[in-house]
Amino acid sequence: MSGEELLKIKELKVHYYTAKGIVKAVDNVSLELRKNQFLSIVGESGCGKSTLAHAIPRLVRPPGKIVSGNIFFENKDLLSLSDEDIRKIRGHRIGFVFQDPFTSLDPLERVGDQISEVLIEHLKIEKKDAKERAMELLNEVGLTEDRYNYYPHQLSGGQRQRVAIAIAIALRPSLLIADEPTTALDVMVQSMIMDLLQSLIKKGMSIFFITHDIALASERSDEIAIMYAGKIVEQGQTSRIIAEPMHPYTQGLMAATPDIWERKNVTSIPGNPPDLANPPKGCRFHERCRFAMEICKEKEPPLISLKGRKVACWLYSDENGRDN
Amino acid sequence: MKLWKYILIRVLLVIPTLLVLLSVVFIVLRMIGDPITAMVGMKAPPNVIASLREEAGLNKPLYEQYIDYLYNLFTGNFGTTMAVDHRPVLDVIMDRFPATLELTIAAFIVSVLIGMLTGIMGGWKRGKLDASVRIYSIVSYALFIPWFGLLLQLVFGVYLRILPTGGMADAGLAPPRYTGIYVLDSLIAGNLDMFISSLKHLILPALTLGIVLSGVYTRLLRNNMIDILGQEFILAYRARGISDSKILLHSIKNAFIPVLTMMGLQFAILLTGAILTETTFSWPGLGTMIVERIQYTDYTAVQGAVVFFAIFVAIVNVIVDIIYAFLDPRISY
Amino acid sequence: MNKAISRGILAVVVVIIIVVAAVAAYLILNQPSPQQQVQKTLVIGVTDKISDLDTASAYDFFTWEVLNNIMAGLVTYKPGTADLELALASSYEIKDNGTTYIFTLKDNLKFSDGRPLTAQDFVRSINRAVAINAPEGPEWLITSFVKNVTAPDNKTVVFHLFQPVSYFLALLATPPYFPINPAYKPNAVDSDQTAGGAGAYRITKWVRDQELDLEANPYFYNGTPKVSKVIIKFYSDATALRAALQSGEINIAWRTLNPVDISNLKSNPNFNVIQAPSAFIRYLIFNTEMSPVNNVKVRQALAAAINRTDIVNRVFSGTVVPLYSLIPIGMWSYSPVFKKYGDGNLTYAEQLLQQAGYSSSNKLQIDLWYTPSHYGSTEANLAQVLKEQWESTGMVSVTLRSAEWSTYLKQAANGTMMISLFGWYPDYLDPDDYTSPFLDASANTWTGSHYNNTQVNQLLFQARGLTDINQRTSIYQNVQNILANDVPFIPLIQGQLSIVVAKGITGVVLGPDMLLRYWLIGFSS
Amino acid sequence: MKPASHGLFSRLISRLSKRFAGWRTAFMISGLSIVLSFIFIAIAAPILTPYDPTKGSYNVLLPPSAEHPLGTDSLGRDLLSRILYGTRTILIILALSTALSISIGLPIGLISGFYKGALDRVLSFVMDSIYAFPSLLLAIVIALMLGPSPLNTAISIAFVYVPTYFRMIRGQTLSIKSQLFVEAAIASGTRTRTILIKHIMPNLLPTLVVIFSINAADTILTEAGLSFLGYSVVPPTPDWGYDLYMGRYYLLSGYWWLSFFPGLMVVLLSLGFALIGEALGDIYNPRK
Amino acid sequence: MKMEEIIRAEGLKKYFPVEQSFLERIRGGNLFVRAVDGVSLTINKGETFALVGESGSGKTTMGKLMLKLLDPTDGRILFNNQDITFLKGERLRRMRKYMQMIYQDPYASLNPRMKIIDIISEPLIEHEICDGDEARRQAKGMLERIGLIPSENFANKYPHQLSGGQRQRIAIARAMILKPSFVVADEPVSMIDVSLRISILELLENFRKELNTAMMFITHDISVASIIAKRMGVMYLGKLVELGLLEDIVNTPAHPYTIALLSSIPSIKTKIKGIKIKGEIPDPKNPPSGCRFHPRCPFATEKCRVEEPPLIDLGKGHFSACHYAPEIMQKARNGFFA
Repeated sequence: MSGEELLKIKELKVHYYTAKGIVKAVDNVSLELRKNQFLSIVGESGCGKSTLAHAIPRLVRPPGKIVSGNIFFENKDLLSLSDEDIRKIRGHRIGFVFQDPFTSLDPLERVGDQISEVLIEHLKIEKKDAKERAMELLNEVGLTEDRYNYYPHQLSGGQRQRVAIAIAIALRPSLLIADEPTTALDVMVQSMIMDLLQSLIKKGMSIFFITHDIALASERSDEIAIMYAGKIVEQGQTSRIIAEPMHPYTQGLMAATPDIWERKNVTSIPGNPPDLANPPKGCRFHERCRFAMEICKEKEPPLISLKGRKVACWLYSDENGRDN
Repeated sequence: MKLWKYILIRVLLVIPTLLVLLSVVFIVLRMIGDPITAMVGMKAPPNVIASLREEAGLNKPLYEQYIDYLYNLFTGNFGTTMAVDHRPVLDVIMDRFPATLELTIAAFIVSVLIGMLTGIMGGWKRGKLDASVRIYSIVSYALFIPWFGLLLQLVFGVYLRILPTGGMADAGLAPPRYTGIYVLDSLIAGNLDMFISSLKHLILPALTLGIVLSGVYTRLLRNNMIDILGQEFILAYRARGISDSKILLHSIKNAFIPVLTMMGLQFAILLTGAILTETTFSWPGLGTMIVERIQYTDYTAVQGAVVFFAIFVAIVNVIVDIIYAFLDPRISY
Repeated sequence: MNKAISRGILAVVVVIIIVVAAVAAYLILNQPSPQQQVQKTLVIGVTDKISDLDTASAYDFFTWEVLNNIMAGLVTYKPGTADLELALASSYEIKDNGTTYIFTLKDNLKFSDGRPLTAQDFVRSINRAVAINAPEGPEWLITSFVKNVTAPDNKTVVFHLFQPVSYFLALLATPPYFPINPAYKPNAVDSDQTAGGAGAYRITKWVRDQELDLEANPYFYNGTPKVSKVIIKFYSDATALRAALQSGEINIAWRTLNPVDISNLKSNPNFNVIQAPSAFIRYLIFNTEMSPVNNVKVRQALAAAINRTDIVNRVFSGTVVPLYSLIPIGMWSYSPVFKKYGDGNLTYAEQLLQQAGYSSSNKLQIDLWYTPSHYGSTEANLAQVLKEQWESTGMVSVTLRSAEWSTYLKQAANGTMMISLFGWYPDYLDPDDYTSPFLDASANTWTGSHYNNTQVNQLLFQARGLTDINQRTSIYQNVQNILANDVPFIPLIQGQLSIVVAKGITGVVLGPDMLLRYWLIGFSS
Repeated sequence: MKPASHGLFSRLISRLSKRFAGWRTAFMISGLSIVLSFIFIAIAAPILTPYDPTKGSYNVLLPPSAEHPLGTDSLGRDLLSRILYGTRTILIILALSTALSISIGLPIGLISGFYKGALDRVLSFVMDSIYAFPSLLLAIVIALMLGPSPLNTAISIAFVYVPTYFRMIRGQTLSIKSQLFVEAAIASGTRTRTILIKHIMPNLLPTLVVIFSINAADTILTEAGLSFLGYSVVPPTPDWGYDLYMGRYYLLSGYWWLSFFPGLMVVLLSLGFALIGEALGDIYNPRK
Repeated sequence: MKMEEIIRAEGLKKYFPVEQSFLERIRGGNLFVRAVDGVSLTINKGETFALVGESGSGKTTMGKLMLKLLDPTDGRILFNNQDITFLKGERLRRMRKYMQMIYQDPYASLNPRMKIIDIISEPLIEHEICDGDEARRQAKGMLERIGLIPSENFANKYPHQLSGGQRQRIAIARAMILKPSFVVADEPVSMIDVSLRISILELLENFRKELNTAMMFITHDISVASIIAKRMGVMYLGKLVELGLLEDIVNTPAHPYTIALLSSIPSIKTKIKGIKIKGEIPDPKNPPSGCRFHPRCPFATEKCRVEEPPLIDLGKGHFSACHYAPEIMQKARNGFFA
C-alpha cells in the first residue's frame, strides 16, 4: 500500500538556544508521509515530538530554530520558501490543530469570524460567502450553525477543538498536523474528536498526529513513529509494531501502558528521560535500557530497516551495520 | 444578561464607592484647622466667631455634621467659599474644572498615543527597539513633573521662544465661554487665532503630563503584547497563514483590553499629575484651585473640590468599566 | 463588529496623529508675534485675583484697584499723592459740626453704558452694600460712620454721620461708596456682574481667573483714557508672570513679581522698574508670658541680633526697606525706635543674653513660627534667615515651626506660639491703625502677645480723642519708645510697591493708596 | 554560612545569574548602583561636603564653581550640600513610609485575602475607593492636617500607599491560597499560623519586593510633589522637592542650577527604584 | 475475611453557588452547580477504591468532601464510625492526621519555597508527633523509602530542582509519613509520563499494604484504576451511576454510561466496538430531569426522562443507577463488545 508521497522530512534538526545550553529537541529526524495516511508520532513529554510538528510549517518560535535538514511538501522545500510563500501554504495546504483548544482560539473573536478569516485571507472572497462556507464547516465538524456567533469561552473544550479543526480544514489542506489535540479533553470527547479526524482521511487529507498515548495511536493510525529524546527510534506500520515492538523503548512504552481488556503485568521504564540540553552519549536510551551493551554507551545506533519498519537499536545492527 | 443592566448595576455601585470616598474626605478634612477662624481673619470678636460656628453647624455633634455634610452634597449644595470671593463652591469649581478636563483629556490622548505606539512597537519588534522602548517607559515613569515641565518651559518657552510657558491663552485671545474648554470654545467661536493660541498653550502641559503617564501604557502594552504574542492563539493565527498585519491587529486588540482596565486606575494618577502640571504651568484648573484654596485654608472650597474629584473619578471608572464590558466578550455581566 | 471597533480605533489614532502633526507644523511655520497683536492694547499681568466685582463684597487691594478703574466715587486721590480731589462731585459742604456732608454732583453724569447717573444711584448703591452685609465685606466702612444717606434731588447727596470723622472724605474714596450700575442684583452679591459704574473703563470680557478686558468709557467724566483697550491677565504665580513679561505677552507686570525678578529686571534694558513705598509692614510677635521670651532681656537680645539689611538683601533681593518701628516710614509720627539695638548687633545681643543667664553652653531655646504661603514664597526664607541670625550669637537655638493660615491665626489668638511672624495691611492710613491693634491690651488679643502696659493703654486712648496732630505725634512717639523698651513686637521690614513695565510705557503713577490708574498709562510714540 | 541565606536572596542571585542574558541584568545593575550610591551619599554626606546645608552666607546665588560645584542658593547655602543631605531626608521618609504602609497593608491584605468573607469585602471596597483617588491630593490633605515633619510626611504618604500594598498582598494571598500547596498543607492538618507564616508569607516576598521597588519610585515622586507644593518638611531641612520649588522662582533670572539639580536628583533616585522594579518584575514574572 | 469499613459517605451533596450578578440573584434566586448530588459509598480498611468519571462529574469534589476539605451541603460522613460531618477547627485539624490527600499536580502541590526535608517533616511537627530533629530524621528515612537516594542529596533541595515523578513521590511521602488510615489520591499519575506511571502506582500500593491504609483513587482513566483498585465507582454529573468490583464492572457493565466510557478508552490490542454516544456532559447548573444520562443514552425511554433511577443492587456488591440495569448487563454479558 504505497500512496503518493506528500511530506518528506530529511535529517531535520531543530535546536533551542536557551540559557542552559543548546537543547536539541529534534535531532536528525527523517520521516515520510503519504497521501491519505494517518501517521502518529508517539513520545513522552519533552521528546521533541511537538517541536517536530511545529517545524513542518515553520512555526518553531525563538529561542528555537530549524538548524538544518529539508522538509519537502508537495514537491516544495518548505525551508527554502520565502516568508510570504510559506504563509500562503499555512492554513491553505497545511492545517494545524493545537493541543489546547482553550488557548488556541482568539478569545475576542467570534468563532465563526475566526473560520471566515482564514477563508478570506487565502481565497480573497467576500465576507458573506466566507460566512456561508464557515457555517457549512461548522456543520461538517458536528456543530450547529448558531455557534457561528459564539465566543470561544462560551463553548466546551470539545466544541472548541471542533472549531479549531474546522478552521484547520477550511481550505481542504492536503496535510493536517494535529499536536496532541485530545490531551486536554475527556476520553469520551477524545474518542469523538478522533473519529472526526479519522473521517478526514476519507476526504483526501493526510494526518500527522502527535500523541503521548501509544494505545490511542495504535488504535487510530496507519503508521507509527516512536520518538525518544529528539530522535525517531522506531517507525513503521502500526500493526507490525504493535504486534512485535523491536526497540526496547517501544517495548517499555507498551508494557507501561495499562489495558483494561488485557490482564498483563504493567511495568515502568526505570530512570528518567534525559535532559536534551545534555543528552547521554551513544544511544540516548541506554541508561534506561535493559539490554544496554557497551556499544550503546559509545555510539549512536543508526536507523535501519528491518521487518517492515525502521528501528534504531544496536540489538538489530552491528557496528558495521548498514547505515540507511 | 443585557449590557444595560450591567451598566445600571455598575452605576448604582458608584453610590457606596462615593460614600466611602466622601467619608474619608470628611474625616480627614474635619481634622484640619478651624475653618471659621480662617474665614473671619484675625480681627473678629469671639461672639461673631461663635455665631458663625453655629451658622455653619460646627457646634453640632460630629455625626450630625456628617449627616448634614452628606445631605448637602446629595442635594448638590457644596457650600460657599470661605475666603476671597464668597461664591458658591460649585461655581468656583465649574470655573476651573473645564481647564482641568481640557488638560487631562489632552494629556490622556498624548499618553495613550505615545504609549500605544511605543508599547506596540516594542512588543512586536523586540530587539534593540524593544530595549529603547523599555528604557523610555522606565525613564518617563521616573520623571518628576515639575522638573520635566520646567525643562520643557526652558527649552521651548525661554530658549526657543516658540511656545508659551503658562496660562491657557494669549492676552485678548481667551475665547468666550461656552464649555470652558478653550480649544473647543475657540472652535465654537470660529476664531482661528483663539484656537491656535489655546492649542499652543495646551501643548507643553499636555506633553509634560502625557509623556510622564505614557510610560505606564508603554510598559503595559509592551508586556501585554509580548504575553499575547507568546500565546498559542497567535501561533494558531500564523499556522492558519493569517498575514502579519492582521495578526498585529488581533494582538493589539487583545493587548489593549487590560490597558483599558488600567485606564480607570490610571485616571487617579492622571489627576495627581494634573495637580503638579497645573501648578508648573500656571494652568487655571482644579488642581491649582485646590492649592490656592489650601493656602487660604478655604475649608469649604477644598472640601468641595476634593469631593468633586471623588465624584469625577468614580464616574470615569464607571465609564471605563462599561467600555471594558462592551469590548471584552468574556466579561459576564 | 469588534473588527470594526479595532479598525475604528486605528482610524481615529491615525486621524489624531495627522491633525496633531499638521497643527504643530502650522504653529511652527506660522508664528504670530504677540507684539503685533497688542500694539494698541495695554496688557497688565497680575498674580492677584479679582475676588468679586461687587462693591458690597469686594475687600482686597487688587479688586479695589479694578473697581477704581471701572467705577468712580464722589472724591478720589490725586494720582501719586495722598491728597483728595473731587471726582463725580462738583462741590461739597460740611454742616452740623462735621456730622452732615452735602455733595453736589457734576452735570450730565452717565454710567459707562450710557444710563444717566443721579444722586439716587449713590443712595441705592450705599444702602445696598449695607443691606447685603456680605461676610468679610467692607460695609463697616459705611456703617461705622454713616447714620444715613439721602438724595434730596437728582444732583445732591447728603450724608448724616453719627459723629464727626476727620477722614470721612478719604472713606468716600473707597468702593463701598461708589455708585454702581442698576444692573447689579439689588439684594444679593453679584460677583460676576460686569456692568460696573462710572469709571474710566468698562468691561468687555470677563473670564474669571483668566483675563479681564476693558475698553475706554466714552461717558467718563474726566476725559479720555490714553489707551482705549486694557487687558488684565491673571497668572497663577510670579514665575509665570515674569515669563509672560519677558515673552512680550504683557506690557506691565504688576502685583506681584518675585523680589529676585524685580532686582534682576532692574538691570534689563528692555524694562523699567518703578518702585514706591507701601504701607504694608512685617513684624514679629512675642508671647510675652511664655518662657523664656517672657524675659524682656531675651526679647531685647533677639531684637539686637536681627540684621534687617541682611533680610532685605537675602530674602527680598532689596525690594523692601528695613523698618524700625510699627508705624511705617513716611507716616507722621514715625520714629525709628528700634535703631537703638542696632542691626545684627551681636555683641549687644550676647551681652543681654548673658544678663538673662544664657551662654554658649546653656543656649536659649526658642520656637519661631511662620505660615508658609499666606505671606508668599519668601516667608520660609525669612524664617530661615532669622534663625541663622539669632543662632549666630552662639547662644540661641531656634526651632522653626509652621502652620497653615487658619491654624496659625488660631494659635496666635490662643497664645500658643512663642515667636511668630506676621504682617499688617492698614485699614486706614493713620498711626492709630499701627499702634492700637498691637499695643492696646483691649485690642491686641488676636496677637497672643499678652502685652498689657497700662501707660500705653492710656496714651493710646488719649491720642484717639485728640484732633491736634502735634499732640498726637508726641504721644505716638512716646508709645513707640515704650514699644522699643518692652519689645513685645519687633518690626522687621516695610513693603515696597514694584511695577515693571516694558520700555515705551509711560504714565505709571503709584501713590500711597497703592492703586494703579490704568487710564493714565500710555505708549510713548 | 547561615542556612537562611538559602532563601530569597540567594534564589534571587541564582535566578539573576541564570537569566543573565538580556536587559533585565542591565536594569538591575544600573538601578542597584543608583540606589546604593544614593544610600552611600546619605550616609557619607558629612564627609563629602564641608558645608552645613542649613547655614547661609552672604555668598548668595553663586553659579557653579570649584568652591561650590553646584553653586549656592538664594540664602547663600551650598547647593551640593543641600542635595547631598537632602538624600537623607527623602530616604528617611521613604523608609518610614514604606515601613508604615507595609506594616499596615501587609497584615490586613493577608487577613483579608486569606479569610475572605464580609471583612474582606468591606476592606477591599474601602481600599479600592481610596486607591482610585488621586494620591497626591489625599497626601496633601493629610499632610496639611498633620503639619510638616518627616514623620508626618511619611504618615501621609503611607496612608496613600496602604491600599496599593493591601491590593497587591490581598491579590497575591488569594492566588497563593488558591494554589494547591496551600490546600495540601490544610489537608495534611497544618495549623493556620504555620500556613500563613511558612506557606503564604515566603511566597508573598517576591511580590512585596517588586511592589516595594515600584512604590519606592512612586513614593519619591509623591514626596517631591508634596514638598514641591510645600507640604513636606520644615525648612531649613534640605529637601529636593522644596529646593526645586524655591529654585523655580529664580529660574527666569538665570539661576537655573537652583531648580535643575534638585529635580534631577528626584528623577535619578526614582529612576533607580523604577529600574530595579522593572528588573525584578521581569525575574519574578518572566516572559518568553 | 470480614471487611471493616473505615469511611462512609451517606447521601453526600455539594452545591456550589454560581457566581452571579446582583440583579440575577434577585431575579432568579441562587443558581447552583450540583457538583455532588447525593452520593453514598463505603470504603473499607486497607482497601483501594477507584472513583472514575470525566471532568465535571464531581469526583474530585467527592474526594474533598470525604476529607472534609469542603463542607457538604447535605449528607454525612462517618470516619471510623464517628460522625465527622460537622467537625471544625482544631478538632478537624487533629482528625487530618488520619486522613490525607495526594494531588494530581506535583508541580503545584509542593510549596516552591520550602526544602524537601521541611515539606516531608512538616506534618509530623504540626501534629506534634515528634520534635523537629526527630521529624527530619524520619523524613530522611522517608526519602530513602521513596527512592530518593541518597537522601542527603535531596533533603535540602527545593521542589523546582526535581522532576515531576520525584515531586509526586515527595507528595506521597508527605501524606504517608503520618501513617494515615485513609488517603484520597486525586489523579496522582495523570500528569506523570507514561513510562513512570507504574512506579508511582507501585509506591502507593506498597505504602497501602504496609500501613493498611484505605485509599480512594480518583481517576478519569479506568485502565489506570484497573492496575491498583479492586472496587470502583463510576460518577456522572454528580451522581454515582455504577458501583462494584472493578472486574465485574469492566466485564459486565450495568450502566450505558459505563459502557460508553469503556468503549472510548483506547486500547493497544482490542479495537473497540461497543456503543458510541453523542454530545457532551450537560451543564451541571441545569442537569437533565430523570436519569441524568438520558439525553445521551441510546437506550433511553420515556421513563428515563421522568424518573430518576435509584442505585439498584445487582448482587455481589454490584450496583447500577439504571432503570434497565439487568437488561444492560445481560447485553454486555452476551458479548456486547465482541
